[in-house]
Amino acid sequence: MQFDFLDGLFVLMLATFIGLDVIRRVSRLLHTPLMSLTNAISAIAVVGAILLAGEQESRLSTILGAIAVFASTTNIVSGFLITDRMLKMFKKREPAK
Amino acid sequence: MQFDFLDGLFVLMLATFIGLDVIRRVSRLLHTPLMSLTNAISAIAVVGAILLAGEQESRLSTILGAIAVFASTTNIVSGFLITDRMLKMFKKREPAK
Amino acid sequence: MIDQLIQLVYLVATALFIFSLKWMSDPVTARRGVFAGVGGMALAIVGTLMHPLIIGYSWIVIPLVLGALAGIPLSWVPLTAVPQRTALSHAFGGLAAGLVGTAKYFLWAGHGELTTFRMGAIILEVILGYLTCTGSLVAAGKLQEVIPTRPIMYRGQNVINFTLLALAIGVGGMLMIDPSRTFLFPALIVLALAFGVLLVLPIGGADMPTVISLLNSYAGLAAVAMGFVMENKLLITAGALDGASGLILSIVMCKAMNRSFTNVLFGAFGQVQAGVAQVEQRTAKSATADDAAQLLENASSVVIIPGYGMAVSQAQHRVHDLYEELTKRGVDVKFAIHPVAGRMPGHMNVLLAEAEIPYDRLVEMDDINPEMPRADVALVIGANDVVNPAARRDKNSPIFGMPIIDADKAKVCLAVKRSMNPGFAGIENELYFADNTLMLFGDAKSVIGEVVKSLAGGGSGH
Amino acid sequence: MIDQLIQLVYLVATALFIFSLKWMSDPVTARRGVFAGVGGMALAIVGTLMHPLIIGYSWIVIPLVLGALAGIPLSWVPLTAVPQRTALSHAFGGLAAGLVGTAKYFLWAGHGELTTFRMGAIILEVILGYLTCTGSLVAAGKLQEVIPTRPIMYRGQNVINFTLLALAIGVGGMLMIDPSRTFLFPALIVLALAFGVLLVLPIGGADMPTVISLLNSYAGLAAVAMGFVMENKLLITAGALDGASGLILSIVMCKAMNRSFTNVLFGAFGQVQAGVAQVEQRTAKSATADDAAQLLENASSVVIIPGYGMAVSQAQHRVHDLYEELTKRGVDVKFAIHPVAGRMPGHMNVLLAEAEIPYDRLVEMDDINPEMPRADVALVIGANDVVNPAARRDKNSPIFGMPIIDADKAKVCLAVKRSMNPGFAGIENELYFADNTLMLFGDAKSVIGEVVKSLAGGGSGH
Ligand SMILES: NC(=O)c1ccc[n+]([C@@H]2O[C@H](COP(=O)([O-])OP(=O)(O)OC[C@H]3O[C@@H](n4cnc5c(N)ncnc54)[C@H](OP(=O)(O)O)[C@@H]3O)[C@@H](O)[C@H]2O)c1
Ligand SMILES: NC(=O)c1ccc[n+]([C@@H]2O[C@H](COP(=O)([O-])OP(=O)(O)OC[C@H]3O[C@@H](n4cnc5c(N)ncnc54)[C@H](OP(=O)(O)O)[C@@H]3O)[C@@H](O)[C@H]2O)c1
Repeated sequence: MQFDFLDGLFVLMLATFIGLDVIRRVSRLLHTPLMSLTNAISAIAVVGAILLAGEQESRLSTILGAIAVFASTTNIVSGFLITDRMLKMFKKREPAK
Repeated sequence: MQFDFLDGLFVLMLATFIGLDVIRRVSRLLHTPLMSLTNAISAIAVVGAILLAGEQESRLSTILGAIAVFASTTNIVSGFLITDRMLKMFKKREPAK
Repeated sequence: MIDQLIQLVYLVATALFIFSLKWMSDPVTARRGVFAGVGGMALAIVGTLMHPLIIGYSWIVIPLVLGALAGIPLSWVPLTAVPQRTALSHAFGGLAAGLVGTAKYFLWAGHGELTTFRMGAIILEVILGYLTCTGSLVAAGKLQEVIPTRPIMYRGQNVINFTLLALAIGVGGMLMIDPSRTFLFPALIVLALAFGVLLVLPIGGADMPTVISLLNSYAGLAAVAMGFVMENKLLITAGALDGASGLILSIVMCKAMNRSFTNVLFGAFGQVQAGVAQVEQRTAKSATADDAAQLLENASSVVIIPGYGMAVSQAQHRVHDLYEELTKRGVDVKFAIHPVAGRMPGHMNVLLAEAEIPYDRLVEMDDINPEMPRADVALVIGANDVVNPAARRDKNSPIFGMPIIDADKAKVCLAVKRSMNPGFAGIENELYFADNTLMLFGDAKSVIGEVVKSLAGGGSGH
Repeated sequence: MIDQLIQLVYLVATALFIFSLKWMSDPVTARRGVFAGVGGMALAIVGTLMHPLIIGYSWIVIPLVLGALAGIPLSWVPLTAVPQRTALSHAFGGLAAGLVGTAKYFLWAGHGELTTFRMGAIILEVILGYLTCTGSLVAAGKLQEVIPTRPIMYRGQNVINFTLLALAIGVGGMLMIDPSRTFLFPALIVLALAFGVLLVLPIGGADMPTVISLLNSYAGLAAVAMGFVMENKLLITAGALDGASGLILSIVMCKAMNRSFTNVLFGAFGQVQAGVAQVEQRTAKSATADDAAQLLENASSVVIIPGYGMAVSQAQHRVHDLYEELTKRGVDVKFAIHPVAGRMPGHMNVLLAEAEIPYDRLVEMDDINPEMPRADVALVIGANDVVNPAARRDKNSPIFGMPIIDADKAKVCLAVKRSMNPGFAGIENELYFADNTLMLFGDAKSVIGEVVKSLAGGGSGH
């Protein structure tokens, strides 16, 4: 794998620019769903957890990995579901009225 | 050097997100200076030109590099200067009036 | 080849996450945002499963399925419990990051593969991960009122906290110098866990939303650190998006409360002014539901200002009935939403949306305030601090400078609450004693219910 | 170590470029944006000069100095010549990209170091670079009127263009398969150069702003391709910013003209309707400068709508005098800025800023239109298409659907132009025949000058 610190830093900088810009423009109306959506996205840690649990390099790493997979999946599933549940409630006035 | 196509693509994607977002929010008032500013920034090609002219790997590459350095520097200098000249003109009403 | 494919999948996943958040800028596209987020996460998982070094899937698939099963009921919580669910979820996220960092450390230490760079990234990941984990647990406990919600303070707590932090940094530094001292690593974990608890414990329950948001940001940063550990750009990007989100939401909250981060973290707000309320003895005018119904139906424009009390009493459906009754009579009804009304950002919006009130009737503070003087009736439902004129007038008030909704400027102000007790900030509210204010005492749900009944019961309700 | 330092410098340079464009979002911070851009560029150059493979500086420093010297006078051009200067500058940028690609190709081909990936990136860079170079030269020539500005069309031109493009792609493909066929490379260059010329030649001079903007975008993409060739993230990022800018400006222009990209590139607009103007013979009412002065000074609100004619006659300073005279008399004067008034985006803003008109008096189309019915006088100065009500009414007009400024809705409309000739789109303008429109025939600069004189000459100018 080709990776060095500055590569990572470069990506981090660009992603931070995007993150700050994008979030700043999220509608205030949706700040609660935003919290649960980013909560679900932060469970991206599942990527590292899956690798640990799958590579099975040592018993410790496998078990810790499996626990981490469990914890993150819980986050992902509940986070996305609850966000969608909240968003479904937001409705515009029906034009008929 | 560690670099592969997908690394580049990743950076390109993030930069495009940033570019489209940032430019879309440039004040309409300033579209002409924006044109000359990005014109100056596009002269970033100077980086490649300097390397060619400095590494002097072959006569052809050195000469082409030197021409490219000349062309981009012209761009940089005139682009930034004219942008600044235009921007200096933009003034708010003096509160005294 | 397979490596390139994985990178490509990660790239698409990253783009989907960005679109996911972009689409949250508008309620019309917001659900599409959730689908993009789900798609991004699915791709991230599938891409990872393709990794050639994975030798067995049982340790992956079983916890994956169990986690999904555990996640489903967690998404059924009532909307009032969303803050504690989010906190709990952050605890899981922090734990996952911490565990991955721990496992990586012992693996690499075993093979002698720990460069200073890797060690540094792991230390950051582990500290942030475990701190988020315990901090979020305490926050969830306070919100669920399992742990006392009042600020738990004791002498020298800041000294202890900073000592802990300094110790953690010291241990981390020693590990950076010689990563093979594996006995130090558990110490680091314990310090991080303890720091998380002690950081959140002294903060009052009502400040938890800001704390949760900050912890969200930490969880994001832990993912970024994990990205550096695992050399993975997807983790870095998603983590950064998350970190930005937590940071910005905390800033929004602090600004709307006119407070600073330090004040939230170390200020123990919500306790200091406990005794102030009883200083002066004045009387407020009170009215009946019938009076209120009459006022409302004769108004041509009504602004409803909901607050935490509406959330507590779950009055939003009654409020919806009221909205319908008034709209039917041709009254122009708007909702004025203060950015920190309730107990989490956007709290009122979600509740009113749940009650099927069209979101184009919800108006933000800055947009409604210029209109307030033209409103016939301002109906305050369980809100207190967010309509306290002391924020505008009284330099000595702890909320001075906080932007508020100008309910006092409407021609008549009706205020629904159970008593003259203060709200979250613990200070008295001038508004209730103003000449043009009428109090409607009682639980918000039943008071609004009576008003609706009075309206529906024909004419002026007699 | 030095490599890491260079990467760090590049990282900071990238951040500065992003801030540079961010700060352009507001005139207050815009100049800071230029400094950030200069700083970013300086760091990029310094970082590159530190590169360990550089063995001599004379071939760098001499062209650097010469280029800077050549750049200074190029920045003195009058504001009306900004479009052609920008085009010329793009030609230089494209040339630089093309040359770097060419040199890299021959170097790598000599050492047998051409992977398919590198070859692909070089082909993209070279095609985009040389195409931008000649295309921009033609555009500059048309704008400077060295080359005929009318669309130069001939039978089968699209066939020829596409054949050229297909050939270039074919040659590129052959090079990808076997990069050692060096004899094909010059062919690729020639094809790209020719394609650039033939692409722009058939487009009318007045469409050049859109073309320039597109070429700006191509120059950015060439830099991105160079970034892939040189394995440099700074080039990729800066190129992407540039590409985005060109793209968005072109879209803004196309939208404001209600046209599509294909229509601009292949439509040869501005020629087709050449004969339409003379169809009907009607008379317009004309007025003198004194009449205009009287109308203006008795108005309480005046909206000035400048267009290309103001730019041509350099009337902005007279307009400033008029603004001063009227403001002095308590008249509320605003400027209505159409997004494509003039010949480049933001053209009017720069001219009015040059004449020291405060930019908070410049109002965008969408913001001024609701106010137009309340304006006493709309003063159209050398604008035509952007105030043509046919865009709203006449389904058959080529500009139907283009958003316009509603000059016809003001109580009185004064229009300054030299004749009844049509503007850029070549179509007649109903506005001039409307009952409430008065024409002020003559060169904008002298007409406005007379109006100002009449105003200054005391009272109603008699
Ligand atoms: N939204 C956020 O993100 C966030 C985050 C952190 C802090 N905060 C803080 O939370 C506060 C929010 O202000 P707010 O005006 O919404 O709430 P508040 O100031 O806490 O006032 C709520 C009021 O509702 C009344 N109430 C409680 N239960 C009720 C019931 N069942 N029926 C009727 N009324 C009831 C209470 O009075 P009675 O007891 O007399 O009924 C109380 O005065 C602000 O100070 C803000 O700074 C918000
Ligand atoms: N801004 C951009 O980025 C851009 C880009 C591409 C295309 N365009 C196009 O350019 C057009 C711009 O519209 P516009 O209303 O500004 O201009 P216009 O429609 O081209 O009209 C300009 C008018 O100014 C008059 N004029 C010329 N010289 C004059 C002088 N010396 N004194 C007084 N009047 C003079 C002309 O009439 P007389 O000959 O009778 O004097 C002409 O009718 C639009 O059609 C737009 O689509 C703009």
